[in-house]
Amino acid sequence: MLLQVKNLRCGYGSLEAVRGASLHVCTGEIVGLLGANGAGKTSLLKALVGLLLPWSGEVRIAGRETSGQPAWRCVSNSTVLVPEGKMIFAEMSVRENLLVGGYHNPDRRMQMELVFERFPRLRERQGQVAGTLSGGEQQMLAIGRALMARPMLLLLDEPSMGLAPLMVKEVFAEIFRMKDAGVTVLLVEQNATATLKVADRAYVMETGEIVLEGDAGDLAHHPLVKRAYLGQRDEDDSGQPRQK
Amino acid sequence: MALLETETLRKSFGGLLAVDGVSFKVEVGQITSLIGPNGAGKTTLFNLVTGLLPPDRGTVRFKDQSVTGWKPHQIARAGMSRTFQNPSLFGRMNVLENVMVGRHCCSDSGFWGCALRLPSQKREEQRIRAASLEELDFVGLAYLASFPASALTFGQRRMVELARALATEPEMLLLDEPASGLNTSEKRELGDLIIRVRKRGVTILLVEHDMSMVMGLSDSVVVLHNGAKIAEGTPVEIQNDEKVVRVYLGGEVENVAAG
Amino acid sequence: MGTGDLALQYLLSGITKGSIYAVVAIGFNLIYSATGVLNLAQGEFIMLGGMVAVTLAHYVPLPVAVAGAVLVVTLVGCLLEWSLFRRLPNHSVLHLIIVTIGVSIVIQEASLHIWDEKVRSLPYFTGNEVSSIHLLGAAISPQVLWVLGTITVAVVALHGFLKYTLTGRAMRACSANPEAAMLAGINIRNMRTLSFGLSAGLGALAGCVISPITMTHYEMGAPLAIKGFAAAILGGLGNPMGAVAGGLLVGVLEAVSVSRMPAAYNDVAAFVVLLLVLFVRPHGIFGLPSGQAVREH
Amino acid sequence: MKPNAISLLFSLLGSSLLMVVPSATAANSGPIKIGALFSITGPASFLGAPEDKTARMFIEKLNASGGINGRKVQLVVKDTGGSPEKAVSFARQLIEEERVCAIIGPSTSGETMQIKGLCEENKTVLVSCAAAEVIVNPVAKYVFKSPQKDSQAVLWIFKTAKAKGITRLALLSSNDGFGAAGKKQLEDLAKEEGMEVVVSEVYDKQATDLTDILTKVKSRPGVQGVVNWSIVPAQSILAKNMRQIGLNVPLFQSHGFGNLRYVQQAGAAAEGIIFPAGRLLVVDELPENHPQKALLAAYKKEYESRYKEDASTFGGHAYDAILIITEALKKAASTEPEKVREALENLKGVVGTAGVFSFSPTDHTGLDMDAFEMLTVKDGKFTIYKP
Amino acid sequence: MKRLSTGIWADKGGIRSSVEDEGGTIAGRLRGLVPVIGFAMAVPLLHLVLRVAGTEYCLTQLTMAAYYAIVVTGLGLLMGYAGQVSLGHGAFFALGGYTTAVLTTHDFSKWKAATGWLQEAHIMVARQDLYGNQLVTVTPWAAFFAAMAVAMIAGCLIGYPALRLRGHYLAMATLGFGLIVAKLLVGSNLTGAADGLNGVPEWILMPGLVVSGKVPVRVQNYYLACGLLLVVLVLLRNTVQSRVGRALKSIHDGEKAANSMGINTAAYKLKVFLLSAALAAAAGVFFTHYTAGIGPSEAGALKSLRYVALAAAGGMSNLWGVAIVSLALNYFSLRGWFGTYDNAVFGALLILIISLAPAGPLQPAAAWLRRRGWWRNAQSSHHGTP
Repeated sequence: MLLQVKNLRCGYGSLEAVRGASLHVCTGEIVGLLGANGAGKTSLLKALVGLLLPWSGEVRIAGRETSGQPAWRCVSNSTVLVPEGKMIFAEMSVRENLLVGGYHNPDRRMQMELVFERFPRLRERQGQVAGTLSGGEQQMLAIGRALMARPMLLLLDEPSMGLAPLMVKEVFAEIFRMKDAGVTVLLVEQNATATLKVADRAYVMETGEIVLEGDAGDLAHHPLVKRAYLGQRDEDDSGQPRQK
Repeated sequence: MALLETETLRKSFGGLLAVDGVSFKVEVGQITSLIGPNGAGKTTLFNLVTGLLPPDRGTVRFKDQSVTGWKPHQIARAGMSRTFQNPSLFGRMNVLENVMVGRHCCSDSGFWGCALRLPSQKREEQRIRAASLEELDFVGLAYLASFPASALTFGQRRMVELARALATEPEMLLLDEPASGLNTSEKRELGDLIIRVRKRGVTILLVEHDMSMVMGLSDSVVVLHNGAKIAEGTPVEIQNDEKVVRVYLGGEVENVAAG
Repeated sequence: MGTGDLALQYLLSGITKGSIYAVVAIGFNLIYSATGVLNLAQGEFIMLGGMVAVTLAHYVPLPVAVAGAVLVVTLVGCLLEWSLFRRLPNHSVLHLIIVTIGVSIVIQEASLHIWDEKVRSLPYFTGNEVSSIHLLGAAISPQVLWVLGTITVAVVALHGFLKYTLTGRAMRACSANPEAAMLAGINIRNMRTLSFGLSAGLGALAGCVISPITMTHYEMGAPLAIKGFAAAILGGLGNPMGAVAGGLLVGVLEAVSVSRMPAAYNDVAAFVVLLLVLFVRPHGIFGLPSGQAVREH
Repeated sequence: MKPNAISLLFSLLGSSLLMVVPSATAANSGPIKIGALFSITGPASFLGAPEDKTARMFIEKLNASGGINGRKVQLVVKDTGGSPEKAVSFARQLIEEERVCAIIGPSTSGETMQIKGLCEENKTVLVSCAAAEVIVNPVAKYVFKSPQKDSQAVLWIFKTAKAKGITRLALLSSNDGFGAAGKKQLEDLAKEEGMEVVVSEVYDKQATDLTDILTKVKSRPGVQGVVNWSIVPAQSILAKNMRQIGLNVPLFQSHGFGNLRYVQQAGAAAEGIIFPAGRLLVVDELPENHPQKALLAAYKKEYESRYKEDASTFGGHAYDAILIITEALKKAASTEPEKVREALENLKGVVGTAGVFSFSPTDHTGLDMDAFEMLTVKDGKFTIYKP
Repeated sequence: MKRLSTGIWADKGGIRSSVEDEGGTIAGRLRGLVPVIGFAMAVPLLHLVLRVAGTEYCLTQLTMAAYYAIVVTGLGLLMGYAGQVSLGHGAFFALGGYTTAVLTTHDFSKWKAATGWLQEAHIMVARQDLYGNQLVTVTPWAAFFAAMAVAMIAGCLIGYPALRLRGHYLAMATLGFGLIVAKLLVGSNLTGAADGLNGVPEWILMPGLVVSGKVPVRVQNYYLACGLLLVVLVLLRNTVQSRVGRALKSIHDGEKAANSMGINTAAYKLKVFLLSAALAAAAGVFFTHYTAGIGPSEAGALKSLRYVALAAAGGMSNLWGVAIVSLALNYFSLRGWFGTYDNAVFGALLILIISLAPAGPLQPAAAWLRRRGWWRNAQSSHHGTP
């Protein structure tokens, strides 16, 4: 088991964003983490890499307890997070972005070749200032930058957000191909349909808790998934009808 | 009658078009929801309406007068009050004082009156205190009045912020994701509270991600996507709108069975 | 002396002063970008550089003394970050400004008691006090060329470091987006320490080369810091090229204002222009209106 | 509000009890107290620091030799940091609490002027170490000063300039008290002495480069000489900048140039600078029978061996100030303010570092034109100027 | 009203509302008066102690420190409540002091045409200076109003545009303003250039009450200065505990939210800036009459920074703390306690207090006392988590 999270609680100030979540990711898997906005998915990822200090619970990566370590240690644990909103270094060139991504990788030039092979578009634009790339290219750059560190575990936070449909497809195809490269992926997404297509298993989060877990194929038809997004109401919900 | 009306509002940041020609109406006494995926431009639209951002183009009409380009405090005085996505309580005041800030636009003592504690100011202060306590009681937190705002739980902060917004005696209340960060029971309480606010005759505009809440409360729903309005209608209409479902779940719709 | 020569002479005088302000401003920017701290003690690094070099020059040859001074002050800068600013992560802008003011005062007073109130200076690197080079009718001291040369080299070297080395790139990454930099495995705390060290070392180098011209004494830091602050603000905080432009602008402005009005008010002219610029463009001439430049708290 | 303030109030009260140190010693027994206000730190520290050192040295030596009329002398030194309000506060303390019989200092004319009225009111003798003429003109009964008069220095400079055939001058001064006072005298006396002021500029006392101002001077036609009036380090910068931009006219400095350090800083650029000064700087060149020689040599030697730094005329001002007071005290044989003042006013022929002091009710400086010698710099050393 | 037992309204067990106590009941009102009464009692008590100890002369420095404390308290209001930094407050003190000094020492007798009726209107007065020269000068009262006007005009000139700036930029603008004022004062002969002005006459506020540093009136001046400080403190306390104070605090904590609550944040920022500038200028006027002179160092950056340091040391938003800390530290400084380490002490203090106790040294001290149970007040119930 590559990643194991037990009873993780974390949040900001008095806001408890993750309320005792447990999950695991096995080596070689692609695992989806679904849920509506504000469900606590991003906070969970942040806690995994140390951007957010967990309040309690434990995080084990490859069997080693990592919670409480500063965020820059995650790379040495072979874990890299591709944060939400890309967060590329906008004023630096594509090449520089990648090189910084391989900060701890002594073979960074070789690794860059591999990334370029994977994303030929980045090679074409390697001298360009990253901020001028299109949204999809920026997302590729962000993933490429993460791969520069040769992670075992890749954490992706909403890679499809704000992308054109064609681009979304491409990004997901890329995620699917990660498997071949031997990278384990934990994918946080709002796009449930696409996620469940590429993932092996998935978890559904609601208000900081994991409410559902299962194989991707089963979940694709589970009513809870749609409820989590579109708020289809259960019969027993206490609210009265509001229509006039 | 439309209390709030926007016409082809447009706002861009640098090259990014955040709100692209949005026109919508909020009817008096109704709960209108504004939904859409992340980055759809809901909060920007909110900020345009409440004056925190000036629109590039388009107009905002409130109570049949144009409030385009007004400053937030002028708009607040006109009767439009709002809450924020992250409850922005004033951390160094206690809960009651926070709500009393909301009474600012309903009072008028100045520096001199306050410094000298003139009788009129004292009476006004009493009124402010009483009214604020009433609002706190309305949201059910009167017992927390003397607590420092920074010591509250997240859910309590939301409620206090709501009380503060209500203290301005608004005709219209804009709530920016009031349910985010709340747990299930807190959400239910919030929903009840919103109903009670509406009963007081306050028109409500709601931005929310929690769909059960939106669908349960709203009289009408406006859906934004990439800064543009893509649908408008009753909750039932919206839930069955293909475009909306596609925007929300992504990919091919038929793969996800209806609940 | 013709009008053209005069103008050139004023310009050179302005550039001499301006290049010093520019170095201070670059120091401000280095630290500001990496840590968000506006280090008003920047001028003290210049003073310390000069003081240490003068002291060392009694025992070792001049180049060694300069190198030693740069090294010592770099360490002081690192120590400052490590012992103080690292421990204040959640303080507001206002608090941090006040702390740096405190640091500035303490360093100044400590220097008074370590050394004394007397003026000292390094010898001219080449030539002496009276030698001058004629340039299109204007005359300047060779030391001015040393200053301009050293500062140019330092700025170019700094630019190269930031642009072409991994550590430099990592530093830029930290200022562009600290969170993403952390996720790339960069220890941003060390980068912050490094930025203080670099900034201090740069200041110390400047303090050494200007020492023969301006001389070194314990109170010289604060006025330089204020001018450098003005230059950094004019150029837009966090914009290194803006700092150079801002510094030169303040220097030239002072020199030119002397030709038109009583010299007693030359600072006034510089600051009035600064205020006007700020009021019209609240983010400096080259600053960007959005982003970190105006972050509050 | 935070009512915890009260707790602090009480602790303040407590500490105020602790800080009460009985200091009201009777005026006629125990050591004689002399107060001193020096700007040991702050912008004028290059005046105050040597003054402080000199004064302490003087008093130590005086007490070692038995004090005044058998009574030891106690020097109460306060560091004003160059702030007028502190000078006022400290002057009051010296007068009311320490009950000093006289005050020496402050170092700057600004501070002196702030406490001039105070000393006058409280009938305490003040011997200032600042040079500005306003301190003693108009004369206040209790206020004296030890440095030479600005006007005399100006006259010396103009006299020397005239002898060199120079009549068109550029005047530069720093924006501190010394510079301002000198500028006033220069401009006032220029007319009387038939000098033409081509340009007059004031520069910042913390200036690091004066090329621009000198360029302005250079651009004015017919400038035959430059007179600079300041005590700050910038006067060395000025000398260098002048030579660098090729402004090759004689440079006259004020008596504020009297510090070998400035010459060292200006290096080769200092060569040929002409300035009036007391004879401390050229003690070796004085003829053996010169009245000041023995005293100057002794002071210089003692100061330099004790503090390992060159003696300057600034320290000399403090030396003279104490000397004058001790002489007056000896003569008055009392610490009664009125008697001390009277004795001081009638002191004649007291040899000090600046010159031979002879006071009168209308002259509270006590030095005549003869207190100055025109000096110049040759091979990095001060030497008497010979036309 | 029905309350739900879970979620937001959960676990309210046993906490009684203490809100009514604060403004309404007599006990609450008394509690608010404790610092006022404490201060009002400490002033004569201190006098008594000093008198018994035979060190009444300490009142001189206490008086001076009290005037400085007024400046710092005003700055505390600006920084602690409205969250606006000013690194140029010394300039307002100096503008007040210098205006009054120029008007009351400058001889206007040359203006024959105007001085006549101005003297009739008691705006000008003929008097003698130290050397017995006859002068016609402006009366201190008229000069006071002129000084306030000058400070207000300067405050508007800098405040109106500057308060649109934030953070570092505002700091720079105010610092620049201070430097400009300082340079103008040093550069002008009217203001005595580097020497400053002296021989400022005493200011007869009313028969029997005079602002002057002379020994016979030392005691009344002590009470006057402390009284003024107390009045300022009470007025400011009233202000911050009112609608206006809440508006200011809300600007500090969240300008956007404040603005959305109907608070005209720009207007409030300008008003509080002017208020604190006015306090500084008024203190400058009194101080100048008290010390009979003023020098350019009063406008210097170091002085302004010292005010900021003192405000920070007192805890900024704790007006009583600010007043007391600045009173104490300035007193020690003016007594020369720190010798040649005066500036170093203030620098070190700044670093220590901001890094260890940003809310002011009184805060941890009070917390400690509270823990030991030695200090109980309405506030103590505020601390703790619901």
